[in-house]
Amino acid sequence: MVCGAGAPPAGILRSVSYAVHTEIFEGPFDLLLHLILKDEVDLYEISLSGIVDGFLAHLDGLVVALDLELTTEFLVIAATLVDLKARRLLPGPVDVEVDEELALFEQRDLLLARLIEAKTFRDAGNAIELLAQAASRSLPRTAGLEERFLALAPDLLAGITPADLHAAWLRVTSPAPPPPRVVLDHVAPIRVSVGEAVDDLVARLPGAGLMTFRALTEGMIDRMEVIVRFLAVLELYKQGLIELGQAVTFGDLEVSWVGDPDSVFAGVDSYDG
Amino acid sequence: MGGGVASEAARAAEAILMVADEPVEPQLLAQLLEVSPSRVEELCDELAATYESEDRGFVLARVAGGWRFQSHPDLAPYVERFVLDGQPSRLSPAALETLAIVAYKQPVSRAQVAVIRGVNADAVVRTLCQRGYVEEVGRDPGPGQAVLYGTSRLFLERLGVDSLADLPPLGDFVPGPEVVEALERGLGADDT
Amino acid sequence: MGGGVASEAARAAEAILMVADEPVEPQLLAQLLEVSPSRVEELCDELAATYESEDRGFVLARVAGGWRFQSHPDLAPYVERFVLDGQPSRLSPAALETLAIVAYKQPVSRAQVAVIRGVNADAVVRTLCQRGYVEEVGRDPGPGQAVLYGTSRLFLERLGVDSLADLPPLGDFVPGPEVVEALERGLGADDT
Repeated sequence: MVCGAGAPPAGILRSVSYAVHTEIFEGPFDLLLHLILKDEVDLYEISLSGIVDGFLAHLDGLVVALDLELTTEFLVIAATLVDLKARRLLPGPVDVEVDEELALFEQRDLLLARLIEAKTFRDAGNAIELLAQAASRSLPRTAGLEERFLALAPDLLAGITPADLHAAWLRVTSPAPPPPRVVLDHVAPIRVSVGEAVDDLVARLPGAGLMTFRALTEGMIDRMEVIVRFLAVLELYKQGLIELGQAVTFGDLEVSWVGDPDSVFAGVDSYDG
Repeated sequence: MGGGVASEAARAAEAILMVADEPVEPQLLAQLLEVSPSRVEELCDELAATYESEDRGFVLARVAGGWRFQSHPDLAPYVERFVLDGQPSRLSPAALETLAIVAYKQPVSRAQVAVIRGVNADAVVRTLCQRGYVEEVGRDPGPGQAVLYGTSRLFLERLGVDSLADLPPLGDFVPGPEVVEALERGLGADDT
Repeated sequence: MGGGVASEAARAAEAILMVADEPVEPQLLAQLLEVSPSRVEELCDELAATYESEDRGFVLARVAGGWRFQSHPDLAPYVERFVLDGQPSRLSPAALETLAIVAYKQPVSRAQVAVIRGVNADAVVRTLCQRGYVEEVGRDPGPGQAVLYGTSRLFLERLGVDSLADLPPLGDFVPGPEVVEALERGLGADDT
């Protein structure tokens, strides 16, 4: 799980270990619910940045064997969270695009609605288990017919031949028809990974002075690529390797390298999308 | 138990229920006993009340749309010692959540379950089918004709409820204002 | 019913006998109830007398060295009607598939049948056992010691063949990976 050679300094290692790594979450809502509602925390101590950090940290932990669908769902939610966080960090005069702002609020409300739905069904599932547990204290009578009535019972095999039995066997064991495939050949594959983006930044930033995020994403067309690049920037910031600044509200995000040039970056693996 | 006819019908109901291996629907009992279904309900209610007042070790219960004999829940410790097979193993939280979605949203496709849960639901739905709690109940008429799932009779039996209407309403589980507030706050919804 | 201890033991006996599929030996009951075998005989005699004096539709009978609940002989006409009218008269396609799996894959556990069919098969296997087409042939040596089933002599007779070798050969069954895994694991419970 460590990119690069040699043991990273202890300080960096510590900064990338999170409690959430120890739990396995069934999907992004599960994780997000946990982060927001854990320990029944005081409502007013919940911080969006804490949640975003936890979410991103968990993303780091989810490196292997993730299916595309799941990773995408995580990424979309991470992007929404990061968007929300960025907006919150930078309050100020509203000369932003109103459409953009509205779209963001819509996304947040959608996320909120889905979280409430996820929590509802999780609690309903717990209630179902309680019902089942209570019911399991009683067992049903299943003894069935007494022998003297069995002779009366219709012969269920009447009219059934060995060939019928064989046909039933073939029916149940023949492979199911292949699921319909969506042909994606015409869609250009997206190949981005936070790990690669981090590697690229680590190569470019030291000695480059102040760079804008805009410059770092120049030439990128795909929205996912920009998101991943942003996640990589946050990752480096989290590890204290870069400083972030912004001269004016909603101005360009400025990135500068402050890390020890020799420090080995630890922590991000690829999630190829 | 009253005299004559009522008694004969009640006794016949007891005899039939004793040899049945799943809940017997009142309509079938009515047909076999040659009384009305509502009379069957009365008879069974009376029998159940009698066993209870006599403090019997078994009960007559209304489960999954029918009547069945079952052991009294008080005596679970004895019955568990007797039954070797053991109880079916518990469902994972993911399976329970999926089961709840199917129970309350049926008929529902795997894709719809996946949207609510945010993760692919194929494996969990397959497990629930193998356990017999969930079954195919139809096909979506729209394009793709997705398989639609619903809960089974076994599901009702395992929960000890008579019908889906006896499940607690879903509204009971919608998070209260404090949780919603926490979620809103968690997503920074307060500073709009 | 008497008070205190006797009552608890009697109730526990009723609960166990209600869920038992076979006559229960007094020695086993004595062990489960933590009373002496002779006390068990007394308890069961008392229960049987109570049911008789209350004119119940069922009796507690001493059969094949054990005690069991059964329908009252008086009510046989009703039970016969139930057998003729209330039970399926032919195997459903699902039941036939289950029977085919047991026939071709024996010895096989219920969980393995469920994996191959993709749905729970417990009720069907139980019915096939009660009708004598399928029987227990052993226990899985692995953890859980699942009961293994095979087909019976009656099955061969009713199908009109001399031995399993006379069934049409299997052909090429290419099971999916989850089926192979389940069969190899021997299968206790499978959770997702």
